[in-house]
Amino acid sequence: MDNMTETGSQAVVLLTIVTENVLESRLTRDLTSCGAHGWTITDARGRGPRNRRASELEGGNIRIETLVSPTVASAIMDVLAQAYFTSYAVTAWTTPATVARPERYT
Amino acid sequence: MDNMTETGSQAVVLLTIVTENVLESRLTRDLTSCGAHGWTITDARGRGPRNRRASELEGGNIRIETLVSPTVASAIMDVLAQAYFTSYAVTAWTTPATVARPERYT
Amino acid sequence: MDNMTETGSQAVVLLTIVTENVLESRLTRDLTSCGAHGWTITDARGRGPRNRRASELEGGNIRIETLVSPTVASAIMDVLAQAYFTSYAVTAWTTPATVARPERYT
Amino acid sequence: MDISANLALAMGNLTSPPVLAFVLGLVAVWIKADIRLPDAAYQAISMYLLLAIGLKGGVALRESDPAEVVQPVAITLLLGIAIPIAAFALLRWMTHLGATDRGAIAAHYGSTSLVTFTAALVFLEAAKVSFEGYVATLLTLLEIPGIVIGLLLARRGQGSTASLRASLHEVLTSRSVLLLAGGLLIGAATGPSGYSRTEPFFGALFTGVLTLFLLEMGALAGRRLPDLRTAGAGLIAFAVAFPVLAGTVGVTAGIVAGMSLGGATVLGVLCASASYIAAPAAVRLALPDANPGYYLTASLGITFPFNLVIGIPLYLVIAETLAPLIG
Amino acid sequence: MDISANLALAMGNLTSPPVLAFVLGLVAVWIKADIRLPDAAYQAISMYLLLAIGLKGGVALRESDPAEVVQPVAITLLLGIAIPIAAFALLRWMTHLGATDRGAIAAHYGSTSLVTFTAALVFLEAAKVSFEGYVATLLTLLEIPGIVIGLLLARRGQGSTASLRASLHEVLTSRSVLLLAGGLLIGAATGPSGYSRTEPFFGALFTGVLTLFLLEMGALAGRRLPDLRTAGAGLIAFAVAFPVLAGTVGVTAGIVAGMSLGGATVLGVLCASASYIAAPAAVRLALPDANPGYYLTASLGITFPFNLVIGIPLYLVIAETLAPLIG
Amino acid sequence: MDISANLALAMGNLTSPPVLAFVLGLVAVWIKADIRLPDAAYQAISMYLLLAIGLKGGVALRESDPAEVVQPVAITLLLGIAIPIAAFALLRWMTHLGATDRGAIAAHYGSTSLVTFTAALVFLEAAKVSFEGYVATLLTLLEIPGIVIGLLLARRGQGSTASLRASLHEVLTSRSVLLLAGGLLIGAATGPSGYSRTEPFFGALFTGVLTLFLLEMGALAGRRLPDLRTAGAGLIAFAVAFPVLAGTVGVTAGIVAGMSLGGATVLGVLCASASYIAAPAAVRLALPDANPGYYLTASLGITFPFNLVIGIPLYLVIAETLAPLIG
Ligand SMILES: Nc1ncnc2c1ncn2[C@@H]1O[C@H](COP(=O)(O)O)[C@@H](O)[C@H]1O
Ligand SMILES: Nc1ncnc2c1ncn2[C@@H]1O[C@H](COP(=O)(O)O)[C@@H](O)[C@H]1O
Ligand SMILES: Nc1ncnc2c1ncn2[C@@H]1O[C@H](COP(=O)(O)O)[C@@H](O)[C@H]1O
Ligand code: NA
Ligand code: NA
Ligand code: NA
Repeated sequence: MDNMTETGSQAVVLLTIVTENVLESRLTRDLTSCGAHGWTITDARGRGPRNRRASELEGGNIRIETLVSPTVASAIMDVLAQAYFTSYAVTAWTTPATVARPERYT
Repeated sequence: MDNMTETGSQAVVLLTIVTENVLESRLTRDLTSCGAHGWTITDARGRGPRNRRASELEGGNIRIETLVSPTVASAIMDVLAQAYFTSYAVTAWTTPATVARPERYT
Repeated sequence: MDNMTETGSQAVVLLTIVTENVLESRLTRDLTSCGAHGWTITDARGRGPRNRRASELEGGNIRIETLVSPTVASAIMDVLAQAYFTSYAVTAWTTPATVARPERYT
Repeated sequence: MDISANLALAMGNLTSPPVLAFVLGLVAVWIKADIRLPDAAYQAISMYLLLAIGLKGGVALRESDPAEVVQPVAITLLLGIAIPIAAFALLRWMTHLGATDRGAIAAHYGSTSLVTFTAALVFLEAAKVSFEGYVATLLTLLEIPGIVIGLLLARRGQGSTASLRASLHEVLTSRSVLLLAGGLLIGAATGPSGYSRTEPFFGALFTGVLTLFLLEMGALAGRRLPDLRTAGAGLIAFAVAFPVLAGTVGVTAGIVAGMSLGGATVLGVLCASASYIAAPAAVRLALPDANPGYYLTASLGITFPFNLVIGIPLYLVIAETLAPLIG
Repeated sequence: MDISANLALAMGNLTSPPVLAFVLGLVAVWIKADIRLPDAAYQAISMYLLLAIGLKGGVALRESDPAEVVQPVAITLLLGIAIPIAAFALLRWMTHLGATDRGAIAAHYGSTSLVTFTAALVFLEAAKVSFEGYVATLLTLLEIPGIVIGLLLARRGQGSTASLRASLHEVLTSRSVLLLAGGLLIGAATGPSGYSRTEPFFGALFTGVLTLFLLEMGALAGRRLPDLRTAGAGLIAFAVAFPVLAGTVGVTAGIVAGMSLGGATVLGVLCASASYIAAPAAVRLALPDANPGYYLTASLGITFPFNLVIGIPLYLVIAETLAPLIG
Repeated sequence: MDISANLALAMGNLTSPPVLAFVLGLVAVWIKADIRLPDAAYQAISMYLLLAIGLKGGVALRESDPAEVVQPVAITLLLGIAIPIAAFALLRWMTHLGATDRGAIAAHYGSTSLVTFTAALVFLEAAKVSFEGYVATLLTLLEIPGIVIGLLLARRGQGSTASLRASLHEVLTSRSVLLLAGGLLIGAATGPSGYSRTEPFFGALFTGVLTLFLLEMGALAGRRLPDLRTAGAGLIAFAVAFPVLAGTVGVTAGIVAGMSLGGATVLGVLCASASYIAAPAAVRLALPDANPGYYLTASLGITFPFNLVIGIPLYLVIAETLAPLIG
């Protein structure tokens, strides 16, 4: 496990965003412009306190995971709060993560 | 990241449950009655130490994530232990999480 | 939540690996031989800093989660570093996790 | 006008497999049964329907006399602009909704519904009423302008148009537009001989596949019905009255443009039907604050079943009634 | 009774594409090859098969003389109650299993198998043996009661019936019941003329689609075979003997009820076959402590292939033998 | 040799629905539109195509005179060994790639492409040129050896063969091999009478389903085009020249082996086309350091469209030209 850094200067967090699938391309554009170097998407479905949206017609939610530096995570959260939270179904959280080859993600 | 609380009075944990897909509606009913306000489901497949079930015929597992307060997580865990662990294929774990807009989940 | 151990002698971590789907059977064999007793797989798609692979033709990535002891996690990470990192698209990270019935996973 | 013949038509429509499958989907939601198609199958089938309609329309377009097509095309484009404006205005009068919600609804009613169109073709074929092959061209033409106008109406006076432009790009390059337009071009290029080898797939299976698809649409519409309570009486009235109005205008326009009875009926159906594939996605992106509880409930929960069950035969009756008066 | 004709029948069955595809699926599992359909395709195809069977049956039901249908329906309902009870009793005698496992197995054998039924229709059509159109009605009727009786037998003397009631609701509103019953109603409502337009999809494609589906079923059955070791000789014997017994009873009942040779054969197949779609899900929910290693291995790993390869032609031979004695 | 007839052939190919759908897929990628089939539909359709080709070929094989089949089979196996070796050598001369990348590419060109083969059959049927039914057997035979030789060439002199053996096992038990070979066996066992009942599904729908599939292939090929920049002129030249070369060799071999005009054309197509289903997966596992930017771009981005649009009619013209000289 030599190639894994503990939380330090190169710390990485795992940011997970669950949202309406119609937002996929718009949101990944935003991730890139905030400084994320990659992401992983799975198709999902769900229920939440808000639950008002149209994308059900097209099959549900997406769940995006991105390993980023805390600064980038914070920038993405700001974008979410500004451009998505009021109008779209979004749930977002971060988890601490220890990642192999952290230089790829920060 | 102003709109994210650190682990405090409104702390949220991420509870993940992997189980047989025939249990979907029953389990989400139980989540609601334990106090969860939402969840996200993805279809999954897997292998485990138990590995005895019928749902393979219908295509595998589901993976349910729910952001809840530690108290609710504990209540759900109790239900799992009581009503699911002995008879069904279930794996469940919690991860610490920092969530945007925590008031939506607790 | 009596049936959940805090991080102690039986500590469990959640190791997540995102990689090309053509590696599924090879990688699960490696997981078993490193001492993992189970895993959960979901189909995924993604973008990363490397982004050179053929499996796109066959539909993308897989996302493998395995709850294991830190020792097993470390062994798996070593195998990944040795046999996968240079040639394949792989992202891997660990998250702390508190699991019900930890004896099933260690 | 022969009333008993019209009744027979309506009954034939009501007992056709696609309409009955739609009802089965509604019933399934009602008794809380899960009858939905897997998402991948739903996507694949809608791609099939779009391509099949496009292909068939393209083959027919190639066989058409260009002179004969010009007028219907021009009038369709006009209707594509007029209908959403009319809807927007009427909604102000009939409901208390704000400009955003009214624009969102106008975008849906200004565009058109592939499945309703398809059901109309199946109905006319079963009723042995012929129609012009180029109607699929009209469908394609009518899909986009209404959405654009609706979005513009909703955003009049608002600043940013950046996300509007992005949304329009997404609409224009959406799968449904591409498959319909692409199918038309392929059909026109390959002609009847090329098409004939794909006919067992794109032609013969069509009604059966549509039946399966309408099962799913019934479930989708059924899930919208609980929202009727919050939609308000004005919106419900609009969702029934506007299709009849727009359908009558469409039928009239078709007759004026020299189309056959069947063709005018189809143009009526196109005008009367509201989009629930292209428009909702575009509206969700461009008008995030519009409430899907209004626009989806109206278009998918009310207008779609209304047209499927009552509207389609009604527009044929209207065409039969108006044709001798106008033609 | 002409032995060589029967041998020809059996061979014709063995070399039919659906049965061969089933064998290919078995072989694929054996050589560890991945030949499985994507889950969405599997779901979509089983919905297609259910709806197609229902539709065709409904059309035929409408054409049937009600008087002619009453007896077979009544006798089928009786069999739906008697068969699971017989299975439960026989299992006590042939195996060491407890009440829960025996009830679970009885639920499977009391219900019936869509795919076996379908293969039987394909076999009879190929063998040019006619049968009553309303047999799909009997399939629908036989699906539920057996499950209910099996669950009740397993739970006799146990307290809570709450989860039993929930399970029953899930069975009654399950996709397979809804599609079969819905298809029957649609078919009966639309009649031959409505159906004819969907026939290229629901009729002509049927055998081909079934072939693809049986490939998958072969793989599913193959994955069950390793469990044979733990199942025990008694259960294996049951899984072969019970279908023959129940099949003979079903054939006899069919002849007594005045059905044709083909119809009696189909009723025999319905009685002989075990459910592996509706029953496993219901049993998993209502009897979580029953071991799928028993009920799935018996129904899917043994009885299903047995019926497909040997049972179906055998029940026809039995019908041919018994008809002159009884009729 | 009638030039205008050949031009007509080429135009007929260019305006066939499958080829036009391929172009539509390319265009969709170009304008950044999402036109892709859901993954499950893609998988299900490719299983359908493989099984359908296998079945039809098996039925034809059964009807063939064994003596007539021996020579083409032997010569196909020879070509399966010679072509990847030739590709490997030629690549050394035409490009600067290392042994690993050249072996990877050789594995692709040594194997063959189901979809190109299928498009060739559709083309020949439309052009009313007959061919031997057993060509599907040749397809199956040609799929594996090329991959094996390519992998061996890439690994000459390298130590471990363990992962090579594992990769070979994965190739031999891959879904495409199993479905093709299984389909052949089923077809041969069931014969024309058994097949006829599945013909509406596996036969009549074939061209239509292929059209839908080529839409997706167009999108996949289009996504490879940006890599052309890094591929280098040598590789691009190879990806066009090698198919013509291998195609001519294949056509010649077919004529020498006594095949008809159509049959020789198909053998040419098999030799000229490069795998993009079985080979990429095998190469990715066995030669992880080979760059998909080379092997996929060449096989899927250049050779596949080249064959589809130009190659297929070209090989027929070559066959027509060479037949009188050799035969
Ligand atoms: N408590 C929760 N835990 C996990 N996922 C959630 C939770 N609440 C909402 N979600 C997910 O976030 C999506 C949007 O939620 P909402 O904005 O409330 O509609 C839902 O569809 C769920 O997939
Ligand atoms: N160690 C593990 N890590 C991750 N997922 C697991 C693990 N063990 C079991 N699972 C998941 O939990 C499901 C049920 O496990 P089991 O109850 O042992 O059959 C499996 O199908 C896996 O999806
Ligand atoms: N920063 C990241 N966060 C989450 N997933 C990632 C990240 N970078 C790469 N991935 C995933 O890992 C896969 C392989 O990455 P790569 O090796 O860079 O091609 C990608 O396809 C993504 O699914
Ligand atoms: Na309209
Ligand atoms: Na039975
Ligand atoms: Na080749």
